[in-house]
Amino acid sequence: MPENAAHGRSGNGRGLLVSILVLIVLAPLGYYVVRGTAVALGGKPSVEFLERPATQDDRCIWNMEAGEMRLHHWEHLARIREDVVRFGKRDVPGLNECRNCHQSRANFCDRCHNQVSLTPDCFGCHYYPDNEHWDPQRFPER
Amino acid sequence: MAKGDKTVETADRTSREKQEAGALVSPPAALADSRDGQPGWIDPDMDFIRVLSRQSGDSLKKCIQCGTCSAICELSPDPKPFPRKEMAWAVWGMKDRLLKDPDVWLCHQCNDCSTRCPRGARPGDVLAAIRQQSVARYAVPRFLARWANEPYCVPLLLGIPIALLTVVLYIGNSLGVPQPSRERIIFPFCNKLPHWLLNVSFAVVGILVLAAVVAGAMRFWRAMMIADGRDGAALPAKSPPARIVAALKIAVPVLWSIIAHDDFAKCTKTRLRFYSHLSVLFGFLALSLVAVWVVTAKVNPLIPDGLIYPFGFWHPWKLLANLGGVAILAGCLWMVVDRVRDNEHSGAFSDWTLIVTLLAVVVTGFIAEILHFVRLEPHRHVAYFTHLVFVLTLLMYLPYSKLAHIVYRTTALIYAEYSGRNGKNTARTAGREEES
Amino acid sequence: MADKIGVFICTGYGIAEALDIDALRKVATDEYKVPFCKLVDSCEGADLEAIVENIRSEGLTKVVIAGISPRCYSASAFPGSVIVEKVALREHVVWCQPAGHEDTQMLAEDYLRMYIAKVQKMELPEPFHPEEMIDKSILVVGGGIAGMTAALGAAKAGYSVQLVEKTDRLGGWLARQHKSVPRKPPYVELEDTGVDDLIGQVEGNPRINVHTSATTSRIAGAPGLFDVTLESTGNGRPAGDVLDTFRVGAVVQATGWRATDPRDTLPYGKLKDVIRNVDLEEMVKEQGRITRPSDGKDVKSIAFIQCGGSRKKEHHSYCSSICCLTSLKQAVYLRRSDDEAKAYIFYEFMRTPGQYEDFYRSVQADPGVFLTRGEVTEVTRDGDGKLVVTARNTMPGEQIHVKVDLVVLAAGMQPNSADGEAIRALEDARVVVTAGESETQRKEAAEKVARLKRHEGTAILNLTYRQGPDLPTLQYGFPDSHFICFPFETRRTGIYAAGCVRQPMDGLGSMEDGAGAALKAIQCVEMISRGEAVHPRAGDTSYPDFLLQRCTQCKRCTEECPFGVLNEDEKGTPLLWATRCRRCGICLGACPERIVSFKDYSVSIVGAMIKAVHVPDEDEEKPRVLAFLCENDALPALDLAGQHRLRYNPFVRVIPVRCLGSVASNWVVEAMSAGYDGVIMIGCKYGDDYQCHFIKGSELAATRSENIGEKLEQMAMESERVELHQLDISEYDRLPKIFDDFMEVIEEHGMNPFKGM
Amino acid sequence: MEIKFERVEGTSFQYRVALLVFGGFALVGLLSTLWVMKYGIGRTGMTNRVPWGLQIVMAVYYIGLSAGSLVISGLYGVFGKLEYKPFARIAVYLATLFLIAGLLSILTDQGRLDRVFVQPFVHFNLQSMFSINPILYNGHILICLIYLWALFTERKRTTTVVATLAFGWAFCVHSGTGAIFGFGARVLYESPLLPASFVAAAMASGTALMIVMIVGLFRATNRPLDDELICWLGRFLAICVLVVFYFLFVENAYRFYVVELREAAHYFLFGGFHSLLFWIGLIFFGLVVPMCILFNPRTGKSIPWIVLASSLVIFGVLCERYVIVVPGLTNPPDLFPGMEIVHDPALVEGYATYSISTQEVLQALGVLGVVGFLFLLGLKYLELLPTEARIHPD
Amino acid sequence: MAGGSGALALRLLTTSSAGAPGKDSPLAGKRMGMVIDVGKCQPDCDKCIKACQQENNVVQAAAHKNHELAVHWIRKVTIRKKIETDEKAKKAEAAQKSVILVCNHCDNPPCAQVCPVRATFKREDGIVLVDHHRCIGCRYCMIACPYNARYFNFEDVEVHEEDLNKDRPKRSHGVAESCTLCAHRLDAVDQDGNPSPRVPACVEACENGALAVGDMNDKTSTVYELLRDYAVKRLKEDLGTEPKVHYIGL
Repeated sequence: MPENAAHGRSGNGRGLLVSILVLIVLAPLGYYVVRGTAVALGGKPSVEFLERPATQDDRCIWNMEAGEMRLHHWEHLARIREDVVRFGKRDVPGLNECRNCHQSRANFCDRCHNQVSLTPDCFGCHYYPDNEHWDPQRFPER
Repeated sequence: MAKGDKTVETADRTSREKQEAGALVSPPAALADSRDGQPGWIDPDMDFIRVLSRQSGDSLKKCIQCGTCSAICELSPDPKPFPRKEMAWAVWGMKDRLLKDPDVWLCHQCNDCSTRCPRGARPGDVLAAIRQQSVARYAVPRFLARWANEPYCVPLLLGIPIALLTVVLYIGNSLGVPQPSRERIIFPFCNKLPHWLLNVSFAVVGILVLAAVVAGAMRFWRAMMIADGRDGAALPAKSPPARIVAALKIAVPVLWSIIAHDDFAKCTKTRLRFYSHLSVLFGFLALSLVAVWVVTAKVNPLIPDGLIYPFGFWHPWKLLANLGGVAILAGCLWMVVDRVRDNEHSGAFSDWTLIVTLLAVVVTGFIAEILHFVRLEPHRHVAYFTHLVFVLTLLMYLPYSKLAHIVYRTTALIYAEYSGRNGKNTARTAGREEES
Repeated sequence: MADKIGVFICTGYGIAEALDIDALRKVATDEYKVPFCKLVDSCEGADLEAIVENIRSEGLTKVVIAGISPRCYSASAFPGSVIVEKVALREHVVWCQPAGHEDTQMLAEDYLRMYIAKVQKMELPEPFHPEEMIDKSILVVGGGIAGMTAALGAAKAGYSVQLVEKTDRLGGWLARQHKSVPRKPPYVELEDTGVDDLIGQVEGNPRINVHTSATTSRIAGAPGLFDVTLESTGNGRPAGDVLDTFRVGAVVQATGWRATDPRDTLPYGKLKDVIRNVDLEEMVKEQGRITRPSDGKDVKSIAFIQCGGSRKKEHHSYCSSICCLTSLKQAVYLRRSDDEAKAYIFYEFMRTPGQYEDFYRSVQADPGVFLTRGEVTEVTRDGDGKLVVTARNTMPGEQIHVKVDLVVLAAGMQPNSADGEAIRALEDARVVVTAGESETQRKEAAEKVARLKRHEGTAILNLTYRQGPDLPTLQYGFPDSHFICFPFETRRTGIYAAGCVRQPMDGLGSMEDGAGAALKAIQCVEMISRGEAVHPRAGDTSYPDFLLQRCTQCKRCTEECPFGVLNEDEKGTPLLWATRCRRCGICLGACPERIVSFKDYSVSIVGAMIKAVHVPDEDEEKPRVLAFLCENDALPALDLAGQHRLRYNPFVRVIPVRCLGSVASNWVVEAMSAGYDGVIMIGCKYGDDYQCHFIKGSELAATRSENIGEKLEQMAMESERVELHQLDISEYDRLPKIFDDFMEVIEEHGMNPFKGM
Repeated sequence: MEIKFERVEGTSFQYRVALLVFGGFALVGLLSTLWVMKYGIGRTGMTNRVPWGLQIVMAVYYIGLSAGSLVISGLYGVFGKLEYKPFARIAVYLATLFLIAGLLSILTDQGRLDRVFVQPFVHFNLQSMFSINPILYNGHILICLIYLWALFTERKRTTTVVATLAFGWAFCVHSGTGAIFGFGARVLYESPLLPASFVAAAMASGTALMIVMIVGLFRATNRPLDDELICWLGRFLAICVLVVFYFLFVENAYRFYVVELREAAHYFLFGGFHSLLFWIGLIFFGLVVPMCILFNPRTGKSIPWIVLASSLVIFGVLCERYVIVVPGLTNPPDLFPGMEIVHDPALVEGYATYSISTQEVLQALGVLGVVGFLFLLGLKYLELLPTEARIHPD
Repeated sequence: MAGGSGALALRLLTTSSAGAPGKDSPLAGKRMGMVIDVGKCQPDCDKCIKACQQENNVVQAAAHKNHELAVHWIRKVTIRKKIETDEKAKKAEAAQKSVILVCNHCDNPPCAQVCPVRATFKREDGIVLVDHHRCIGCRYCMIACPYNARYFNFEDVEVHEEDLNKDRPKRSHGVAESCTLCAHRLDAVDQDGNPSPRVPACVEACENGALAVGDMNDKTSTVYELLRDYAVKRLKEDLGTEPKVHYIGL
């Protein structure tokens, strides 16, 4: 049909380039289609729930709701840090105290951080047990 | 199609036949009134001319109709000298004729004509101004389009999204971050913003914009139909499925040629315009896709286990978004260079606003991203807010700013294909046969 | 006193190398027994002074210098009391012939002979002085801008001027304009016409004598001796009264133009709201605003139709050069009056000569001015009283209709001139109608009368020339002149055309024209007062001398003189007005009785030259061709041919003539009987766009050469042995071919049988 | 006088090669810097005793080299020797590049490169030269850019204004650089003379660099150049060198004179490798020989000699920078006056040592590569070089 | 909204600007100092050093490939009178002293003065600390310190998990550090947040009581008494850095 003849021009290198670009743009979609179908076919979702502390109540020692913790923990940590380092106030529990409940850094910290490609350099200096193996049953979904 | 259109169209056709007969019309008393706007009856719209001149078309009056532009223009079809006739119409302030003319949208302003014009009439820029006008004509609501072309409206235009976002955030905060812990935003890009509310509001705006776009496109299409004197349903096939097939047959190749920049590739002045526009276009596509994905995450069946936001740096979407950002950045920068280099073509207001807005979007975006990874408080919040402001600006004014060319050019090209403008009478002849 | 002839032979310029100088010298000394012959190294600088010195010391009265072309000497190189003839050995022999060849030598010798023979017969001309005193005042007819400028110019140069204006006030069209198109950079803002100032100057000038409401009812006499009679046009004093009579030396005709009446499909005159640009101009001038003639309402939109009634095949097909500007200007009037007003301009060609282009651009930039090329097919009145202009092939559309309040036709210019010859022809025809011999004659005459009727009573200058009361016109009623070389010259010596009567032009152009014409007029009176000819033979003091005893009243001279020099008495004997004469010698060529002669140019002189040439015998296979070359273009062309070292046939013997029209037919006959094998005449182009410096000369020659051909047939010789060619000075490269072709013709006809008889 | 400026075609083989070489340097430098970022700067030759090394030396050296623009702009801007205007562009461009180089060197020297882009922008300490100098340097770069813009757009007034500003600012820059050490609490550092002598050395090296560059470029692109101009610069260079010499003399004389500094001075002058650099590199080749060349009426007039002298000065000043930075650190503080340290776990024998590691060299090369690369690009894409430089243009 | 984030930013910035005392600062009015009795210090004893390394995760010099890269928060140098001739050597042997060197926590710390990002700062109680979260590793402080008391982490040194003090951070590469006078011990608190200070590790470890650390303003503290009873010396007093580490019998 004549249009095709007209647009047959784009069968050259330009056409190739453009097709490649289109593919690039659509690639992530494909990725999701694949993953989505995989999950639909009963594959295990790639993102599990985070480790819940061993303690019973779901209140953190900072007396904060989990959601807010997620959103703001590093700010609290930063503030505490300033107090400790600069003003010698050690009455507030800090990073060290976190690991009393959340025993696995891999599952408590790194999981999210990796998800969003953030590498806070706390653990370059501060000790945090890094035991990979943990058992979801111990921390039932909620 | 409405009956009114039919009547007009018939009257129109009669007069056209008269002309074709070439007989000197003894001024038909019948037509004496309400014949303005009909072919042949000219009442120049001087305000239109003034508006064009105020925008990039300040040189239009210099045209002496030598036709150099048509000789040079790669897109000029043989039967109708383009852009010469558009220039003539512009000089004669034939607003209706121009705004109903799909051809003005064929031009992608390679400015070959402008550089070669012996009288410096710069047809390319004039056409740009005309396009801006036809956007203003068909956009819904019109006043926004009017504002979008007025420099002194810029504060207002920027103010609206700022106000909107501020309200959204205020509401969001009073509704109270933290969000329900079910929320899968585990580590918000900017935790000062209620993302669920942002998503909702952006989605709403997006839908409104879409509606406006569709409405505008339909107005435009109808206008072109009337101008050509054919009723709306002049597709060869009658049965709905067949119609759809026919429509696709027309639309798909056009869309492809747009994507593939067939016309840009013809531009002889500078090859790089092709690349700049290509990269900007694809960057834009990529980013919009990502945005849509994020905003519609909640209702997206492809995300069974919820969206995790923000994406990690190596997440496919994130990669795509960054690539897109870079593409737009590079493309826009080149465009700027191009315009600055070409000293007599400084570029129109609408032109610059679009480029600047795009640049602002990507630059603020990148800044926000960097600050996000650096976790620099509070700068990243401010940056992200500004970024959102510009994104919203871009989105809100899509149907009115120069960005509207996405819609109107596509419509025009499809129409041209459909009406067999380029001499290829595909659908048109078929339609005629149907009529007879 | 006895003539003493001297010959100088130049040996420079490669002449000595190419020729046998001694042989050449012998020609002078032995053949012609020239008392004084001398070799010189060159003909310039010191050598030239030496020559002049020799002339003085030797007391020579006639001199032949065989060296370089006459055109290489300055006019004042030699004392006026001596006849000096120059032989262009360099240009015509050495440069265009092989060196040392015997034919070359023969050519050179022949030239020397010819010129020695020529000077032997020549006499020193003495300038013509009429018995009456030459009057140096100048008459300017027409008080428009051109006329006023001319008058002012002449007056400032110290000549008294008579300025005659038909209407009751000076100013002409300029005075009727509201504003003038911009005349100085940046050519954007309209200007005041400045006419009042000009009028003031004219009227204030003591040397200018202004006659308004007057026409020239009679101009008798000749340059320097024009007797002018002024008549009233009827306002103030009754029409026909003689207002004044006086004598002037020269006349400037600046009678300007009148607007055409558009007569074609456009309903000018039928619809009141269709007017001409001149009408609009006056309207604005009077009431300061533009209104509709029909209902007096203010006009909001005007359609200007360019070339309204002009540029049409059938009539008035020339461009009037200011209509476009005027329409642009009037569009500006409209736009100034109202910012919403619209001015449409339909044009065929938009012509804005010179710097006015900038004005055009500035108007074009106005958003309210709409220009388009296109053909207005009709203008009709619409229901609401507005006009609908329908145009075809416009740029905005195939066929467009525009509603306007007013339609302005750009009426073209028509010169205010009269075709003198036509008028004369009319009178003659009338005579024939009454007293024609045969019926057919009378019928033809009647038809002629009918055809020429429109010329009746159009006379303006009312000259008392036999050839008619006004200047002969060339085309469209514009007087005959050359638009580049001598724009102001007409075919009436001492009468100069200026301004739009000469050619359509704008105000600035008219002013230049006026000044130019004034200068020509001054030149004229000055030269004739010295007894010299005016252009093109400026400074020539000879003039034709009629041996009237032998005149047969054949009237050929009076008929053929292009400048109306010769009136005739009732018997038909020619009466010479010498100051009208341009010394072209056409009368000489015309006269069958050979009674016309100049002191330095006559039948016998040229005859002598013809005979001077040595014609070889038939068996020598060396044909001879005589070539008459017009001095104005052909001869310079020959020089150029030499300068470009073009080779041409060595058997050609060239004789320069004042104009081909001055070639007497019996010269050809003589040549033939003298054994030449052919005669070739080369002159200026003739026809509609002729180049002949004497208008008709070459054309006449052409017609005459035909009956010369007949003469040859009578002599039992082929008429092809005579050829006439038209040559433009820039076509010198054609000369060799012309000669060679002619030689071939000769060869196929064989040698002249009269050789050696 | 009308000066025309032209790009170089940049198509010659040499140009391409140079571009490649510098690009390679830059790449290598980048890689090594990444390496350092990952593993810490332990890969360098620096130690707890000698915490500053080659990078700092190069930094201050580069900053010094940037003084060329100061000289040139001073010459025509402040002292009104207009015949030097043709060199303004190239001078300012070079200055910009070398300032960037200085910053890069300092940057690559930081222990936590990742934080450098955040913390200094959040926390200032205006008591610290390290907080002040970046402001000075960046400010100078900014001024230079404006200056370039003014030069390229031929804005006469702006140029003069900016030239004067740059002139003054440059003084602050070099004094500030000197102050880093001058106000540091080390025996061989703290001396109020240091800023001043830094300015002097900077002008010397800057002028020398300009001479070499101008002559080299003009020869390479064969453009007419009046020797007169270069000779004059040569004389100016000689003066600068003299001043540097004078400062060095005063400083060391003082150290020798004051009793408690005598030991340090002795260490400085005769204490090992650095003293070798000092005597041979700096004093002999860097100062004496050039002065001999430049003050000698014959060689002082010949371009090749002047260029030689300049190159020597450039080298000498490098040595000077080194002998300022390193010995001051290797010479340990005398904690117990009158006592001697028999054993110190942190320090085996009395004086610390510093040996340049390949790591640092690569980084230094990298910086040089960046500068060179940008410079070549500039030559090709900016109209830096005048078509000719004449005192009396015909 | 931006206002909201701005407000938080303000809070963060104010809290992070050094020197400004918190309202209920536990450090107010204190002036920490150290006294070292050179006489009591046994030459062959390095308990304090070991203790410090154990407490603060300072890596032993042995662990470093290049001993010049080793970090010594506290170190012990042996000094003696300068001797001109050999035969006096014997006498001089006896005169050998071993001196403990730590950061002097000067009152006018040059290190803090030159730090471009205020990572090194003087606490309200006079202890000079390095904020390792902020240090960019420019090492200007090391240049400025007249006592060579500052050290730099040229590279990451791994401390084996078993001999790691899990409550104390180690330092990553690229930051400077020095003796903190065990500030964490000095301002330790108990469960209810009441202060329960402990002496620094070195002091705790020294069996000869050669070291004492305390508040010089607190009349009850050992330091106060020692300073009152003994004549003390400080290193390079002429520099006017006002060190707060005092030596008895140097």
